[in-house]
Amino acid sequence: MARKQQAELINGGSGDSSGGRGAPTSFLEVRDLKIHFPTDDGLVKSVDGLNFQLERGRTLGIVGESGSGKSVTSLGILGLHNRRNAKVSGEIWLDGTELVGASAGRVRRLRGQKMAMIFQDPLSSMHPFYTVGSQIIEAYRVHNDVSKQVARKHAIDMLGRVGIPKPDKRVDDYPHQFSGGMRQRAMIAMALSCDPELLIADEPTTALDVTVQAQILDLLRDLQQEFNSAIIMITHDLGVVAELSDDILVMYAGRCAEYGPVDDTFHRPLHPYTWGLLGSMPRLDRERSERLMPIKGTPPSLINVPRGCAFNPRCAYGDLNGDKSTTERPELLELEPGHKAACHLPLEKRREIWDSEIRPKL
Amino acid sequence: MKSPKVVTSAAAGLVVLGLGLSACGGGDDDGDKAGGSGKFDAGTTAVVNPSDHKGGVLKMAQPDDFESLDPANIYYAYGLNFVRIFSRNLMTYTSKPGKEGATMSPDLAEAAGTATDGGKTWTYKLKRGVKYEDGTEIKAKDIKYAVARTFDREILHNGPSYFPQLLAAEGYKGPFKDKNLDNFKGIETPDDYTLVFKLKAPFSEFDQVVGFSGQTAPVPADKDKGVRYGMHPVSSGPYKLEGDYTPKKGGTFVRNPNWDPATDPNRKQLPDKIEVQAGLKAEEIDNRLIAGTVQIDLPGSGVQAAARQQILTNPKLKANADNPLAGFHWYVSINTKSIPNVECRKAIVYAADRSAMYRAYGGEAGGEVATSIQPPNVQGREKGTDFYTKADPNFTGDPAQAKAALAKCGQPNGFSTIMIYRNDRPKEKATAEGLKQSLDKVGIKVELKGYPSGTYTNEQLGAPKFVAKEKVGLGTYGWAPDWNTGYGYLQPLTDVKAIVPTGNANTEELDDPDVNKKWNEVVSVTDPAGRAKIYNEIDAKTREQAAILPNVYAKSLLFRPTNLTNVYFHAGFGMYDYANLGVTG
Amino acid sequence: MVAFIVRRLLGAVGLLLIISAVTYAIFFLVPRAAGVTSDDIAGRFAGKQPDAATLAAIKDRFGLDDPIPVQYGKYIKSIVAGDTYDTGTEKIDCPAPCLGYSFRTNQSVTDQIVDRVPVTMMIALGAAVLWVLAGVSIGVLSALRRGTLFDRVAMGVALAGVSLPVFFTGLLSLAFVVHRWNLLPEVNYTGLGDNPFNLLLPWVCLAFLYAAMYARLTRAGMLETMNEDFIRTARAKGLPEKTVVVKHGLRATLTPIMTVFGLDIGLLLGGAIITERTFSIPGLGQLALDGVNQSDLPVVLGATLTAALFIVLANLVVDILYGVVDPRVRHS
Amino acid sequence: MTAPIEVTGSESEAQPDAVLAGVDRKAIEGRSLGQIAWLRLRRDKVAITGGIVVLILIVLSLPGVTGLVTGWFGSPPNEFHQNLVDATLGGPTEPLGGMSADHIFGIEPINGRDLFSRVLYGARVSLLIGVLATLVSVVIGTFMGIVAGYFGGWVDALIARTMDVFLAFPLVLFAISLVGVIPNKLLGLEGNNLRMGILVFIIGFFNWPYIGRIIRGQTISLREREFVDAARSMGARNSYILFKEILPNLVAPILVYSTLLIPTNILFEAALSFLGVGINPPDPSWGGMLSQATELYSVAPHFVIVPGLAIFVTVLAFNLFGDGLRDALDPRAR
Repeated sequence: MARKQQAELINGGSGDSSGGRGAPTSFLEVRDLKIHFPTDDGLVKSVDGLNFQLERGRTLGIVGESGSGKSVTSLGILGLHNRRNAKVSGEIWLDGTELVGASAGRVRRLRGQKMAMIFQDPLSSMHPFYTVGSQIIEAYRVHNDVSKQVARKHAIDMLGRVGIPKPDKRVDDYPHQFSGGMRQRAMIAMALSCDPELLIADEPTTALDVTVQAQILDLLRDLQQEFNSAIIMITHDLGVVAELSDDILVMYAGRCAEYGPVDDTFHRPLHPYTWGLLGSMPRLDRERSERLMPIKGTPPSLINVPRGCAFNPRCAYGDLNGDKSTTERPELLELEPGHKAACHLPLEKRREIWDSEIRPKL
Repeated sequence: MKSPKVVTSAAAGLVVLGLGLSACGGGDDDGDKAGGSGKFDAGTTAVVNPSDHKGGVLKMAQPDDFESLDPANIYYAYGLNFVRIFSRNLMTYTSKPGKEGATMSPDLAEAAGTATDGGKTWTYKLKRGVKYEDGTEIKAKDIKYAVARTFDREILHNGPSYFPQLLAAEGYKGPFKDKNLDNFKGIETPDDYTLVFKLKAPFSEFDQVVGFSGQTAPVPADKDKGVRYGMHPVSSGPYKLEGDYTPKKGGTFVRNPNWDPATDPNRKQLPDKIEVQAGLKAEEIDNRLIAGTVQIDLPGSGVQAAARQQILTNPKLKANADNPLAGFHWYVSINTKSIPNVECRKAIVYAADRSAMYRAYGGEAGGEVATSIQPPNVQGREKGTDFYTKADPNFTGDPAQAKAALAKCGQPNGFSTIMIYRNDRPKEKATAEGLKQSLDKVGIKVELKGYPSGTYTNEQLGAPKFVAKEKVGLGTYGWAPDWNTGYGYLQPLTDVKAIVPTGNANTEELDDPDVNKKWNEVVSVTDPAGRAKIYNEIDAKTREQAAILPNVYAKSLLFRPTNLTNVYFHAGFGMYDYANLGVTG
Repeated sequence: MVAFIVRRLLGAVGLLLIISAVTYAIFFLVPRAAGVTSDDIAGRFAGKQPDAATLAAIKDRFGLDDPIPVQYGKYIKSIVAGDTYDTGTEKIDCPAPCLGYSFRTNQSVTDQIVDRVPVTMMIALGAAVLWVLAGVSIGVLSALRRGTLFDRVAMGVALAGVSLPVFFTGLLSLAFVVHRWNLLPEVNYTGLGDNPFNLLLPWVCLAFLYAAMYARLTRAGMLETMNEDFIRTARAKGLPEKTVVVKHGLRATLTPIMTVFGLDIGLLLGGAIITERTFSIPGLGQLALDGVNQSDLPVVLGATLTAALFIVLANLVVDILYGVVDPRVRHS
Repeated sequence: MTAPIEVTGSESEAQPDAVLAGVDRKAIEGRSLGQIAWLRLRRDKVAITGGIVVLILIVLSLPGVTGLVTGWFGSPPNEFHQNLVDATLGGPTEPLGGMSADHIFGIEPINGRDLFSRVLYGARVSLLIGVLATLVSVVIGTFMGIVAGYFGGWVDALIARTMDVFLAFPLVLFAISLVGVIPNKLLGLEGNNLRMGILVFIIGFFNWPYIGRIIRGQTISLREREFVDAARSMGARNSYILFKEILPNLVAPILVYSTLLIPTNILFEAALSFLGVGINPPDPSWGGMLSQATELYSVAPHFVIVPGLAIFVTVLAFNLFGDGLRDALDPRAR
């Protein structure tokens, strides 16, 4: 079952350009998504041609440095970009409905009901002036024609399900009266209040300490089993991805750098950027004498994306390709079943570098 | 400027003309013009709309409020004018248009006071049967009590302080602190209808002291509420308060049935009611005057800029306006201590741009170019001759003479001095700017500094200590006399004895032996004409000393609504006489 | 909540005490330093040409020769406990809060202030209604339509508005609207009995300035709020845009603006000096200004303290309201 | 009363999109903040216009220039032209306030002084007082703000309370009463120099809390930043951290709020002059002219319009430039 779905993903994602191939078969399918922001300083290409698919009950992890376009993508799926200052193109198919071209009202009605989002910082993401309960009630009632009492019962119910003790009391508390973990649970309760089929979690655990992190991840996993939702997990924490995701999508400069099943990608990464990400991940089992291998340099400008391979200025191996790195943009190619990467380096060379230079240091 | 003569002769005509007019208005033909109305300035010399029509409501308004309605606690002329509707004095100003208005007539007294003991004792006999509003008769002790009250400056601090200064009552503290009236030795009341005032020294114009203010208006001792007496003063005149007077709001006066017109030739009782509204914006009062819904602008200093323009440019409105000399002379005092050299002072007078200073007061509708210090309404005043300047609206100064005087002063390149003025009075500011501009031309550098009018006469120009410390050389000043004689006008301004630490009116700090001698002698001169002659000499001497730079005799622009009757300009108060008005319709 | 209010109240009283002490010190010490003597001060009360005995009597009565701290102590005492006042024939109680008697008019300063408060209040409140309505709605619309013609024009006018002082717009409207074109009657308002619509012109002039400021503030605040995470959350829940803007955006935007409003209205209630002077309206500001011009210390002091009281009170009310609106403040 | 409010509110607007902040920084990487600001400012035509007007005003106010310009277009500011004035009404005899080739802005009522040159000389007073008072506010406000923000605790509490007291004072009243009691000579200054000194002091001294609050807030956020921690951990003294580490990072907000405080202070000066406590005559000031105009607007409405417009244009120009500068220095705020 899992294999089959992976195959579908691979097939669907292999084509790179131009949408309009008719209704998709996947639950969620993103085709050539571009999200550009015109500014005084130039056009910011936050997402520049992204493709992926996702089925119900599955989890996709999107990783990348800040500014790589992860969050912009998720907001794009939910249609939360202001159409006045964001140019969105491409296709987003959710359960047979195309969202990019859909009316704002249509997308709004889907938001919160069919697709929901858990945000990074639950304190700033909840309105400070309203009780947690009222914010959940509001989310529920906007999509369900029920009385306040019913909605309140539902809210208490939801709070209980996400593991908040004494939910009938805490329902009347304000967000600032919750602890960080509890707040994130409440946030999740709010997102799940209408049983969404697609759940996007944007760095759901970044602000939390480790023990709470684990609890929240467990919770998400349990809930996924219960609701059979599709989950997109956005994070820069590869550990979270490894634990929760089925597939992984590495983003760099608004594009997909590497894509594949989580095991393949972790154990045989095919992109120097992924190597960098793995190298900069601290691990308990690592010897102390060994040093982290951070990626040198800073993420590129999204206005003047480096010519050729966007990663080339920071790539230790870019020189091996001669001019190609700076003149030609590498295509995303399926190099192993279900495992794609966009890199000019010959596949053999990459495997060699991985095996000899990178892996031993991890 | 090159040929001052041409300018002078041309302007001289104007001045003569102007003087001719004021001489005409001076009282020679009072009465003849009674009945004249609907002409510009008619009310300045005659009664406009004379009428005996009774009834109606007379409405008066003011932007601020009286200092008090306690007749003894008022100094402003308009307040003293107004309280005549409900209070009678021993003596009072004669209710006549023209110069006669500045003279005193008996009021509660049967006749003017008789002086004995070389002018040190003044005796008044009371009319019999004159009553308060409650019907009780007014007796001599009531007036004695009223005068005794004025000794307590702590309680009645607004009114004049002539009685404590003049009367021989050493150590007396007033009836509030010393309940036994017998301890007040300044007045004796041998019977219920006789008052004998005992003075420390001879004083020839005691009738004026008694008559110009409300301080001899009788006060029943049992109704006296001290400071609060002004809320409901007891009436002895044609009107009485209905309820209390509310400061900053106003009050209503109704006929006093116990007032007997037979005893009172100076007041009338025509309207049914007189309503006073305080706190009405000055511009709004003007609007209502023109609309006829308010008849009297109480302060009596004339309309505001907007109405002024409206009236002067509209012949119909102008016909209902009067433009009399208000009694003030606005001049510039030249301090003789800060600028001790008379030649330097003369240089200032020579250089002064009289035209600019005249225009600062609003041209011909605002004033008349001044020659003497005493304005024309002062009894016996003579125009005099100009010293170092020309009373000419077009005279812009004589820089050549000024330079010559500077050379004689030993300061051929000029000198620096400070000129102060009241910064909330635009006209004084304009005067100061005009003078500075002309003095700068001859090298006299003037620095201008404005001060609030609230403190100006007590703490700046009126405080010799301040003047010395800040080296003030020039200051704008104006004076209207307590009563219209040369003594009332000039003594406080020129007598060395008048120099006081605060509230000094001799702002030039003139200490001229000749002038001082004349002041010592004049109080014993019994003949008014003889006194007037000496006053005129003092006037001239002061200007010869270049201690005062004359500017303008102020004229006010008063509007009389057509429904106002018996209206005329009263020389004593410098505005319409409020005690004789009536309304039609 | 009660503890919160009590704490704020105590703070307000303390603030007032400090202000009164500083005010007292400045108004008494600075003139002294500049050479004004107690005789001069007594002279202001005494009127024309006072003699030494009069001055002595007045100094004695007001304790002008006492040390400043003693005078200040008496002043505060009479505010708290009242005072009695000897008229000569009887003793009058000056009940608390007794601010003494005017040097010029001998009237109770408290009475004078009580007289003027309604006038200033009418000016301030009338204008406030206009500027809050106009300023906030324009600010919100501008923020929601950022970059549109409406936004540009509104913000242009608003920037012009904050550059136009009331004494300019006021005089201009008096010169033309009232005097040249006779469109409106003379501004004349002296107390509660008068027609408040006589104040239309001052309202409009004052409100124009403040509306401009509030439009700018509201727009900025709204833009900031609409970028808050919780607005994104509200949208992510699928709430209609109207609910997002009004219930989530506006409420958060208006809370800080309430603080600014508290300060503004407090300042104005203490005396809209410029407006009152421009239109010659006898309010608190004019009273204070007259007091300054006449060196009427008790009036100036009283008016200053009243003004400070209004500011402190307004801030207190805002603080408490803030506690009501924002649960975080209430619970801290 | 009204003016200082402007700078109290959080005028700095929010970022359009959280993403952009990060992006922007990177997009313009490699250029100094000053260069970036200049690039942005140059694109902002409105702000540049404001800046040019301000520049022209400043140039016109330079001692040599004012005389030269008024020599071409007007007459000396204190020269009377009473032949052009109606002696009785006080207004100019010619229509339009006496505007002519000789007097391009018309003439003053009463004494007929040339309005153009008086407005120009008035600009010098307004600008000088506005700028110097701002300087005073900025110096005091920055110092207090940094100290309060950096040290926190009771120091912060004390300074915050002090600011409260200042903000609760009826400023205008205070200023009027204080100006009224100053002696003729003080600290070696006299005449209008002393007067201007006092005005600068009062306006500057009472406005510092507005700057102080902003700087305090900025300091608090800077205090937590890495480079401060770094300096602290290396044992740097507080004064070093305050003035060598934090202060340089406050230059941008100080610059912006100074630019925005100048027009506020110009308005304040005009208000004080309007209330009669400005500089002494015959030196012209805009507020002083308007104060005179309260008596004369019926005969000479241009006497309201001309100085009023001068205030308006100057203040607007500063505001436009200040707004633009803020946008340029703080890309999030637009």
